[in-house]
Amino acid sequence: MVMDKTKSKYSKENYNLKPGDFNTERKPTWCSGCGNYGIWNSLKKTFVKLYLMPHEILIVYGIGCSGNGANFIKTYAFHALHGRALPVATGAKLANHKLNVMIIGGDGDGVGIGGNHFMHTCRRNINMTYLLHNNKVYGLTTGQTAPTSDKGFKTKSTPSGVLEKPVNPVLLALASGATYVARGFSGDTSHLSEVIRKAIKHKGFSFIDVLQPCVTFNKQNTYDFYREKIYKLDEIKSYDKSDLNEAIKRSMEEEKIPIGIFYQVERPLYEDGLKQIERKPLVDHIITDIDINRLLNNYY
Amino acid sequence: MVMDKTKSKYSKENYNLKPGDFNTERKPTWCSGCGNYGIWNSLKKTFVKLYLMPHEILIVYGIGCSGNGANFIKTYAFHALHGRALPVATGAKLANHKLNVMIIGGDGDGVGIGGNHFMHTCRRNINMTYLLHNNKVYGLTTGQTAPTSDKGFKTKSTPSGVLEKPVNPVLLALASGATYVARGFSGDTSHLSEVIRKAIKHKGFSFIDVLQPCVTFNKQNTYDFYREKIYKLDEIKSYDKSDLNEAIKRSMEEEKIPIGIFYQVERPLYEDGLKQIERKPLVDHIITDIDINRLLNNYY
Amino acid sequence: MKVSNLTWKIGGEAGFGILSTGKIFSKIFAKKGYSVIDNNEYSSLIRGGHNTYTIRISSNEIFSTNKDINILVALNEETIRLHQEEVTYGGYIVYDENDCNIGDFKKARKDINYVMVPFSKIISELGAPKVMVNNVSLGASVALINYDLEILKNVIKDIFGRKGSEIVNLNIKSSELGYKYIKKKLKINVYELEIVKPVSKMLVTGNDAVFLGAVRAGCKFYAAYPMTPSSILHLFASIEDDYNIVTKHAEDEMAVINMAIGASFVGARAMVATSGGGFSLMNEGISSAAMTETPIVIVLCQRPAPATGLPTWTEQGDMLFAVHSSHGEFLRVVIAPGDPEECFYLTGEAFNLADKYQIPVIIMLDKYLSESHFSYEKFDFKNITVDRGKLLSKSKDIDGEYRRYFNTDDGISPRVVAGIKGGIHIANSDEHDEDGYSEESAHNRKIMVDKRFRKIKKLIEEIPPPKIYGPIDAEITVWSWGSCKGPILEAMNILNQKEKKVNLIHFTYLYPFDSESIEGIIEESNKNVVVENNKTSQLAKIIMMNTGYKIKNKILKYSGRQFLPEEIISGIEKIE
Amino acid sequence: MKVSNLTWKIGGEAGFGILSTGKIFSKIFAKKGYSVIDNNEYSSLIRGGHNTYTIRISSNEIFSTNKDINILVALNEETIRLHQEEVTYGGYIVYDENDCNIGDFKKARKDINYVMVPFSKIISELGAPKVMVNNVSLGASVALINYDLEILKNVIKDIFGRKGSEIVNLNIKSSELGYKYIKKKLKINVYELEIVKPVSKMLVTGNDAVFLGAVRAGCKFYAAYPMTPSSILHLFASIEDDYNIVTKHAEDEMAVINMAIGASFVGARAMVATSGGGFSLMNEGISSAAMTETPIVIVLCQRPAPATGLPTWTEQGDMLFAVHSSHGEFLRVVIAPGDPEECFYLTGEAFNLADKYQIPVIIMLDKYLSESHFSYEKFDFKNITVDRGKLLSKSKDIDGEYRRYFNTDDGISPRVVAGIKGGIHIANSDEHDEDGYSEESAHNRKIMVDKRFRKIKKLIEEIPPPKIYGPIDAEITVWSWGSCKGPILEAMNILNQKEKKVNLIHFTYLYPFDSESIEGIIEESNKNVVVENNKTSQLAKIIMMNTGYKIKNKILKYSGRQFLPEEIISGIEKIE
Ligand SMILES: Cc1ncc(C[n+]2csc(CCOP(=O)(O)OP(=O)(O)O)c2C)c(N)n1
Ligand SMILES: Cc1ncc(C[n+]2csc(CCOP(=O)(O)OP(=O)(O)O)c2C)c(N)n1
Ligand code: SF4
Ligand code: SF4
Ligand SMILES: [Mg+2]
Ligand SMILES: [Mg+2]
Repeated sequence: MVMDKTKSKYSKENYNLKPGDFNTERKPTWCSGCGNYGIWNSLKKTFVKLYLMPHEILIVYGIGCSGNGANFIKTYAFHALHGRALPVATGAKLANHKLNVMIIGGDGDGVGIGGNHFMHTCRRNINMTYLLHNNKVYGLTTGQTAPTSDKGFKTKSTPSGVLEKPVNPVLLALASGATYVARGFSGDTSHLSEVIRKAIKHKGFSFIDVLQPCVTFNKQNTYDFYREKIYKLDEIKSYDKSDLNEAIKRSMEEEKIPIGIFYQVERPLYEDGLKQIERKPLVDHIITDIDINRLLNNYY
Repeated sequence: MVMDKTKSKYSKENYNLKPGDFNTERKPTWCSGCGNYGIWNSLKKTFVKLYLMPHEILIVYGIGCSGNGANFIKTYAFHALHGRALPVATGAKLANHKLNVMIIGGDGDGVGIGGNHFMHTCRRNINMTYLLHNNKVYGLTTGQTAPTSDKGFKTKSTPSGVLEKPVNPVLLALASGATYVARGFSGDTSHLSEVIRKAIKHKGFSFIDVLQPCVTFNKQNTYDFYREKIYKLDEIKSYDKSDLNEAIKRSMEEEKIPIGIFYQVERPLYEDGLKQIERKPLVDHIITDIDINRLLNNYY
Repeated sequence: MKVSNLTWKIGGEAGFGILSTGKIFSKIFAKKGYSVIDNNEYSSLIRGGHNTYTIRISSNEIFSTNKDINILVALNEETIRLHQEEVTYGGYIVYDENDCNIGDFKKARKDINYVMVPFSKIISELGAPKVMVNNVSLGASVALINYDLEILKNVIKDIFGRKGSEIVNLNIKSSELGYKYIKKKLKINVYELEIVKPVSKMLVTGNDAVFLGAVRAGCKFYAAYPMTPSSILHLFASIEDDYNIVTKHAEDEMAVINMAIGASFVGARAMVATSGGGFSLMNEGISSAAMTETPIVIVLCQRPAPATGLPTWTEQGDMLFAVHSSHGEFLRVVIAPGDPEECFYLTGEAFNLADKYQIPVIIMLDKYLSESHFSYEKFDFKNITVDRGKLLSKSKDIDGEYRRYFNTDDGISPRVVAGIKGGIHIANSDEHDEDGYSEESAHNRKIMVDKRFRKIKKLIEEIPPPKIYGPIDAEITVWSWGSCKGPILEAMNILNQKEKKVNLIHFTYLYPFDSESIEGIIEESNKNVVVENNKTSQLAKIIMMNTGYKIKNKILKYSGRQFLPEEIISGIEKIE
Repeated sequence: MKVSNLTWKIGGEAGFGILSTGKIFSKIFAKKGYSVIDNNEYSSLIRGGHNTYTIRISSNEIFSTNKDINILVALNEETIRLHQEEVTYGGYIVYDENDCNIGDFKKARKDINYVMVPFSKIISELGAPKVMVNNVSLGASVALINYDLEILKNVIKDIFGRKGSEIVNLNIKSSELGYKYIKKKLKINVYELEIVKPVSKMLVTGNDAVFLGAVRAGCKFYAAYPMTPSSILHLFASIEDDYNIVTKHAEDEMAVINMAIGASFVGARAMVATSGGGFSLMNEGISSAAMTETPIVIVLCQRPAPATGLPTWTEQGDMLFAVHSSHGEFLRVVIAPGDPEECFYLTGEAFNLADKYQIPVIIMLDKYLSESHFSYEKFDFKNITVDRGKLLSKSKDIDGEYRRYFNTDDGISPRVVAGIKGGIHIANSDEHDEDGYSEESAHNRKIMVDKRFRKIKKLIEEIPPPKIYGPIDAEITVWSWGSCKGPILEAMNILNQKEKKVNLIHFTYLYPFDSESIEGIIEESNKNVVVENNKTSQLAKIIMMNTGYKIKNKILKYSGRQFLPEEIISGIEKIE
């Protein structure tokens, strides 16, 4: 299958990177205790588990505290505009589908300003992995309401409390046609890194809603809050990941919060429908002397 | 309840308008046979049923064949930019919640370029009614693929067929939190006008996905196609409109296409949370000499 | 009457194939070596509006359509009402008495000829669908100028071929009937075109030419959201498999520009096209390309605006917006081709400039240029060559430690095809240091702004000055840009028939503006005049902004229609 | 030492309350009648960056902060490293030996005084949280200038009041300990401010002032998506109930501008605010306001760009973009206040202009102006009056048949509050006729473009010319705009102490540009110079574009930082 993301040329035998090898020269600037650290660590661990080399990966970042991660993870990185990481990733993946493309961004970025791209990217089913750092607040702009903030949540931009029903990213992904939909918790990095690993290995668009405490601006959705509410879908024997209706039902649970894989199915990739990239990625074509005679002849 | 839309000051006794009184001086320019005619007629009929006067209504239109309706329906009208009808309507409604505000637009307008507003407007639950003219194609730009076009649908912009799973507007509205979600068919105007009437009367954001054949650019989703597939939810005795899971299930049916009300519940309006408009609409405040002394004193 | 020039116009209700009919008529002449330029008018409605198609045919070189119509084919009464005054003295109106009461019209124009052809009767007797009146009118028109019916029949065959032989035959039959009707009715040939060398010519619009240029230049990723110039989207979509191009009709214009940036970042040449509203929405994306130094080509087709405006009409209202678009200060190139030929070659150039300087390049069209057909001998596509600038596509090209935004002398830092070993970096929309890390110091900010702007030096040397057409020592100099070129050249040729009166300075490169070279060509002794298809004379403004020189005379048109040569002539004649 | 001017700076790690500490220090002086201007610097990071807060205090009128620091409070070593060279001869650095090894620093600056205060020890002995070192430093600073500790204690009480008495007391206690430590250690008062009339002054930023002006002007709908100037959003949200204003944090900037247009359409005064990226996204919406003739006020706070750029720093890079923003040609007003006072009154004016001319009005700020505090005696809000222009809000105001876009002599058509009887119409983003129906004819297009542009006549008469500061007959004229005003006035006052050397022509209204009146004030005999916080001298460009006059001398700064008076002085001194 040409459509597979690059399997790393490396394997157990010739791979000797450690998670720390995915650190850049810059130290994270997140607040101490920030949930972003857990995600950062899970991610680096996962790369190692998959024997991936830094240059085999492209991560496209949104703007936000999460997006600042562009400076701290050593892979190819595109630090895109606020809300526009998904289309940048889409263009990059279609132009070179051998790259392992991931997207990292905040909840404001992803389902606030970027909501339209989210919906349309899900239904496209391109082979990429999207990590939504969901802290239910706008971190980088110092604490306004996010679209994922709970009803009644009080911030500088909604001092009397949010009036809207929150966006449920998992439900939205399911309703929009993503083929791998999961939730992780940055406070449980070993579970999270498994969820990420499976997402990267999934053939299709994989989405992970990562519950990420923001210790500075969200005093409600804390580590303790989540620890108390979370349960793991994988621990439910009867749970059928291929049942969309069941996944949707679970996604709407609020009292207890499921983490793990809600839904996973195979559907033809968007890339599978593109004959023009069957043989090789677009970027591998030589363009120095393209013959357009045949086209010109259409104009007579 | 101040939050109610204006009940027309008119009633059976003193109301004497006919649907034709909602015609403007311009004749519709839609193709003959276009599904827009059915919606147009249903709408005018509904206004009469509700004893509404033209000036009591504001319709905000998107850009598209459907949006051209701005020229043919006599009410206050704002012919907004492509994809931006919902926010214009939101601003108008919040500034004067006594107005009956409706939104009319195409599927490209509503769930293509305007998809983000759609999602966020649904979760807001503002007391307005949105009619999506869903012809599963871009009409006004002469027939490109719409986000609602079926997989495999061939158009000028996707000559080898659409590769994406279509957006399901009903499912999306349900997943986003709309409190009244229905589907109508422009080929059944009496059913449609009932659905519209109930939508306008609904206290909350009401959304109607109207199946609208485009006789010129969509040879697939024709009147006959729909007539064969459609069934009415209201004819299913056991159907419980307040059951979200059931509504979601039904919304995903493809073999047979349900029309009617999928879901209807009451949830507090966005407007209910706004103390500042409890007494009267924003626009009714006199602004000629606002005393800001109290505010200035905060700066010492 | 033998003529070297002939203008034909057809009008009728929208939805009845006026546009394809016109195109057939253009084709039959281009095929045989005539010069052809056409222009169509239609509304932003699917049915119900009024459509026209105007074609100028000539045995000489021509540059635009003109005002005086020789033959007007009226498929409805409205066409006569709206256009009969455009018919030249002694010209012809072809109509069907079934559609209109001709009496009153005739009173108004005693100087022209009214030729009745029973379009609908012919069609109904033939049992053909109503839309085939078009073919009757084509046949009749061919007869009126004693042209070769076979050529028409061949073109019809070509075009309707895939609809099956029954359709083709009905089409051909109806054209024959129109032809015969005229031949029988009129004993003389009313017009006859002078003979030309029968070298078949291509017939291309600005959109076609941009598309062709882009394919030749190796554009591998094209994204768009339907909007003028949407035919570029359709063209790319139709050949994407054959030419290994991904064409993406995306969800909105923000997606469009950002997808293209993503594709370009990993090394594919990428282009997008839109008109005003979409371009407005792309502004933020353009600034992202600028900051990350990702090459990108953006086609901006101008329509009368603001807002939705007149979406199927033409204007040149967006120049200053394009030149100053997007927040922050950054280098870009803005190009405005004057005709489809320039569209072709300059699109090739646009990709090179984008790659070499790692900047956004904007190609400005307008609806008139985008959708009017011009005839040409075959474009020499070898003249478009590919220069990708400092692009490292292999690991081994990287020499030592790689720094994406290395502060080079010319401001251009070597770029890598993302994904190769050794080239890891951050393409960063934040201000960044040479490695791409976010960096906020005053010191670094200044270095990076200077680095990015320093590219202008080489760039300005490389981009050609405006072209001068006509006599050097003219009395009046017209300054203009983009698609006004054609009508001005026509006007100039007419005005200069007696004396060397007028020349034209035509800008295809609008930005960066080479003040020095422009100052050098300003002749203050001349009468200078700008001709622009807008209200606020944007070229005059940008000239003044960069040279201080104020061009006081202005011929402006902002009715949503392009210039006709006659209007420019009368404008020039009024200059004191 | 008695001084009339004193500059104090505090620096430390982000996340440790530097910004609120600085604000307290500003307040204690403004409260007692001193002139205060401050300025803060921080990164686009929540923790980990370096923050500073600089305050200039004076017993006279002042216009900006300046370079020379009298007292530097270093809450970490980095502060000393980065800023000790800014300390003036004889100045003071207050530090904690716990944070840094002072030895090497001392060697570099033998001309200044290093005062050790054991911040953390004091705090830990008190058992207070670490962030309270701020208060220790405030107390120490008050002692250093022999200011009244009670005032500081009162302000602390005010600010921390709602956090409960325990917190308040700890805060006060820690400031007292800082105060006492200094008083005990230093026998002399190192600085002492001259006494001023104790009239309490307000302390407002540009953001505060725009907010206050908007509330006074009757703004009833405010929408924003979080982005600089986000404090305006927070301010509106905090008072929306009391002042009957709907404040909406919307899903994106397209929603923001279109919601505001909707609110304005039905009759509410509406405003939005954003910075570059958001403004780019709003472009299409602005053109919709223009075409539908819906009044709207847009605040554009400039930051270093393109793209995400330096989101917490300052620049004046967006002027030409604002003036030419959005597709198509249309009238707008662009205003750039020079200080918070102008922000206040001009915001009032912006709403009137938007209503009277039914156009978009853009107010340009920059991060420096948005977030720096200036002290003023109370704004006289009665000076903001409300003029809604031709707005018909009652059915009975409508006289005969209503035509929304009636082609009046002045181009301004009476507007109705949507919803009243008799005023039904289409506000149409398509080109339209007088009733608002979509209309594509050439004739109508021209009428409507002319109608909308005709408003400029009255508008240009009404907007004031740039203000001239300083002697009329100066040798050097500085041209500038927006927030550069303050540092230039400071520089001017210093330069003019000996001779009448410099004056300033300051633009607050940038567009429409009254070429005639500007040409009238250009003195070619003068040495003219622009001072701008950007790379490409945009004011010089717009002056040249409209008058042809080229200002050759340029003092430009584009490091993401605002000007200091000293830099302008040295720039001016270099002019030949
Ligand atoms: C167009 C645009 N609007 C607004 C902003 C300002 N902005 C930067 S980050 C951000 C939101 C951050 O929230 P989120 O996406 O949830 O990320 P987090 O910081 O919480 O990780 C905003 C609004 C921007 N950069 N661009
Ligand atoms: C920003 C922007 N992009 C593109 C367009 C062009 N455009 C006009 S209508 C339309 C789509 C029409 O499709 P739909 O919304 O489904 O309406 P329909 O015509 O089918 O009723 C498009 C893309 C536009 N007006 N503005
Ligand atoms: S503000 Fe919140 S999300 Fe941002 S770095 Fe701090 S804890 Fe993390
Ligand atoms: S193109 Fe389709 S949607 Fe548009 S008017 Fe014609 S039939 Fe209706
Ligand atoms: Mg967040
Ligand atoms: Mg549609």
